[in-house]
Amino acid sequence: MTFVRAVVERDLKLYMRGVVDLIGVWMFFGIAIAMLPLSIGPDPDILSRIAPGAAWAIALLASMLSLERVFAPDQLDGSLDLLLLHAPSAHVLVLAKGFAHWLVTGLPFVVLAPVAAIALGMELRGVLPLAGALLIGTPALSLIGTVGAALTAPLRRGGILAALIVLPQTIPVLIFGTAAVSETLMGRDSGAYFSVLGAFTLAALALAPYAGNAALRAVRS
Amino acid sequence: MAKALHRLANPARFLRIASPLLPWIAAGAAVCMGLGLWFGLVESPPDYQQGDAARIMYVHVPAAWNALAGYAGLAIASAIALVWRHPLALVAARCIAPIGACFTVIAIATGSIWGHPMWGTWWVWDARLTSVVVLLFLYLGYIALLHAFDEQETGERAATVLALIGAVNLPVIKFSVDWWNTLHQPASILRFGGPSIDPAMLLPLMLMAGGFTLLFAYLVIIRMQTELARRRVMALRRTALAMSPASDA
Amino acid sequence: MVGTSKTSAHMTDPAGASPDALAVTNLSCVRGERALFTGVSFVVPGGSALLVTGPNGSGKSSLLRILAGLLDAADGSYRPPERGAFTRSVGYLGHANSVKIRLTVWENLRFWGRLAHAEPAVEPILQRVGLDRFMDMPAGWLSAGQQRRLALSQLLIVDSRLWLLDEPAANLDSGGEAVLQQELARHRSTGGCAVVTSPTDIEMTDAQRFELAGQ
Amino acid sequence: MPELGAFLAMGGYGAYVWSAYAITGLILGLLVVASLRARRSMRANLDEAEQASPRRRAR
Repeated sequence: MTFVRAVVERDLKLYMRGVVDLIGVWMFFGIAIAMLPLSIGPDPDILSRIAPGAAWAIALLASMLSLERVFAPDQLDGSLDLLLLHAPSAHVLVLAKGFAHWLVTGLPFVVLAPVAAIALGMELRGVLPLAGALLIGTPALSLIGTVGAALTAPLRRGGILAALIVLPQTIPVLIFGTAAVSETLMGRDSGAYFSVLGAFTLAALALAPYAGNAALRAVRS
Repeated sequence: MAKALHRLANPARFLRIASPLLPWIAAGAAVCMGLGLWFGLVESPPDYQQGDAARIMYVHVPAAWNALAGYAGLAIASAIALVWRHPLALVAARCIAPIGACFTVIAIATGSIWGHPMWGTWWVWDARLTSVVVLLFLYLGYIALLHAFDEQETGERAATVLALIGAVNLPVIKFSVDWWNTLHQPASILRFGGPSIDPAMLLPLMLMAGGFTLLFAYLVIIRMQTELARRRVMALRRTALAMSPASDA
Repeated sequence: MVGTSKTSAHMTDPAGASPDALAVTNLSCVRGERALFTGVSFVVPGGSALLVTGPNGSGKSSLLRILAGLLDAADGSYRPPERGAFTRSVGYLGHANSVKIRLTVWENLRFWGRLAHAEPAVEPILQRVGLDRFMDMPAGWLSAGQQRRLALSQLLIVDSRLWLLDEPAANLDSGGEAVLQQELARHRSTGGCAVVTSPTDIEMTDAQRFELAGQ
Repeated sequence: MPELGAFLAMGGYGAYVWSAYAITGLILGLLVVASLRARRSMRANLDEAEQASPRRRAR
């Protein structure tokens, strides 16, 4: 698909040209993790227990920070119109945008979050389950986020509103994403949780293009 | 069906049908709630486990039911607005949202108050309360998006899409939260509902639920009347502006 | 109240216009409860141009956006010209320039070139609009007039039969306007047609005129 | 009046029960009052606008 490739490559290039913003997102993640022991206290028992969940939740929050860069700049400079005219369909555009967003704010946390969780005292055998759960679950977050970004595309300061409307929708992913890790750490069979997480991502993959298309149609003028 | 909807979708016709009903709805709500209060606070026996604290149920549960039913109404109105493009459905949706949010706040506040004597803390993240909190966020997100745009119409279209996304996702969220709750907290202390409830408690509960529902409908109609009047004012002002001489720009 | 929009691109055209023409029949646009325009009809045959003038808020941009398929009409229909020897049927140059200031001039155009499957045309077109000297500069360094030229080059690379130009001369310097006129003439000579909006009546060789009064 | 006292005490849960009912009543009451007030002022606006409008329409 030339269109998807071209859009993803351009978006990545644009994200990288504004890499300070991206580094800000990743740094936010690191700082927020570092704040936890400072606020909760250094008790290793508590910290290691909350480590996978904290890593998940803060990764989710961090990835919401960059939602206003998905559609709003293109809407502002008129590119969104041309993209829609060039796109085979708006659905494809939504998928491409979601994928590019995932590459810069989903994929990095697959690596960063396990490191952060270890820093909080998670056992090493939690690394693979946590990374795996993030790998399976974060695409759903980016896809849902892309729909929220589409709904707020024409707004000047739409980032916070996008996060506000997207976060409640991501609760199932967060619940099953953290459960998959903690159940594995407790030595229980967690295959089902990963399956459910995968099902969420597949469902998001199937539905987000339609929701995103409806969203883009709703806010254009 | 679609035709009947079309007929009702005419704002003037809606006002003609709804306005005379309004006093009856108000009276029904008052009677139901008055009787419900009497039976609930005076006539019904205290719960054998929770004592008189269980009487909070008669406001908490109807508020929670209506909060949920309100979101269903919001989603249905949004679907009608999206599919058939009825302007009245948009009006209904935007009027339901703040009322539903208020009922949700009532459910949360009374749930918390009820929880203190039962659990010993003001808040426990049990499945029911957590779901209601999520519902409040869905309402607030809808309202925020509705008012975020310069053009009212754009905000309405965007919020409509959001309401439908929320409606599709809400069962999944509810399932996830329920499931999360069983994972982390095997036994919930707060138990009600189901067929085992004492008839002496069921009567006031049903009366209060009916009263809350009628009150909800009453509020929705009043706010829709207000909104329709506002639109009419805007339209009149616009024509007045267009007809005024171009010199006073 | 306005009924559901039925803007089909393939409706039979009562004016009986030839397939290489843009035919617009009874088009209406409604914003909120305000009608921007109603009953707009015209035919733009291949090789010709239509200049749409009107005050701010009369719906010029909305008309073009409807014709581009970016907005739904409240009523009426339109039929874009058939593609013919061109790559696309419709090309659009909006109010905004669609320029990414953090990408270079070349990267900007190359992206649209990729989408249009016309990457080899990037450099020749940059030469035609006079931006080849700035190819490796970030587009943010360009002046407003030069950015408008870059936006124009984005239209040129698509090679479409119908051009929809929303105030193309805005911000253009005199040299840029000459380029625009030259490209329009070349486009029309190959059988293309164009709808151009402008707030005021401007110089345009044998173009039809259409005025949106504003309501 | 011991009966009233017992009623108000609600078996020791009086503070909880009555505060729950008070909050409910307060929110619902405010909501009703605010909605009715908004309707009244908007209807006044509408009358004014219709008076001012050249072609007066029947309400």
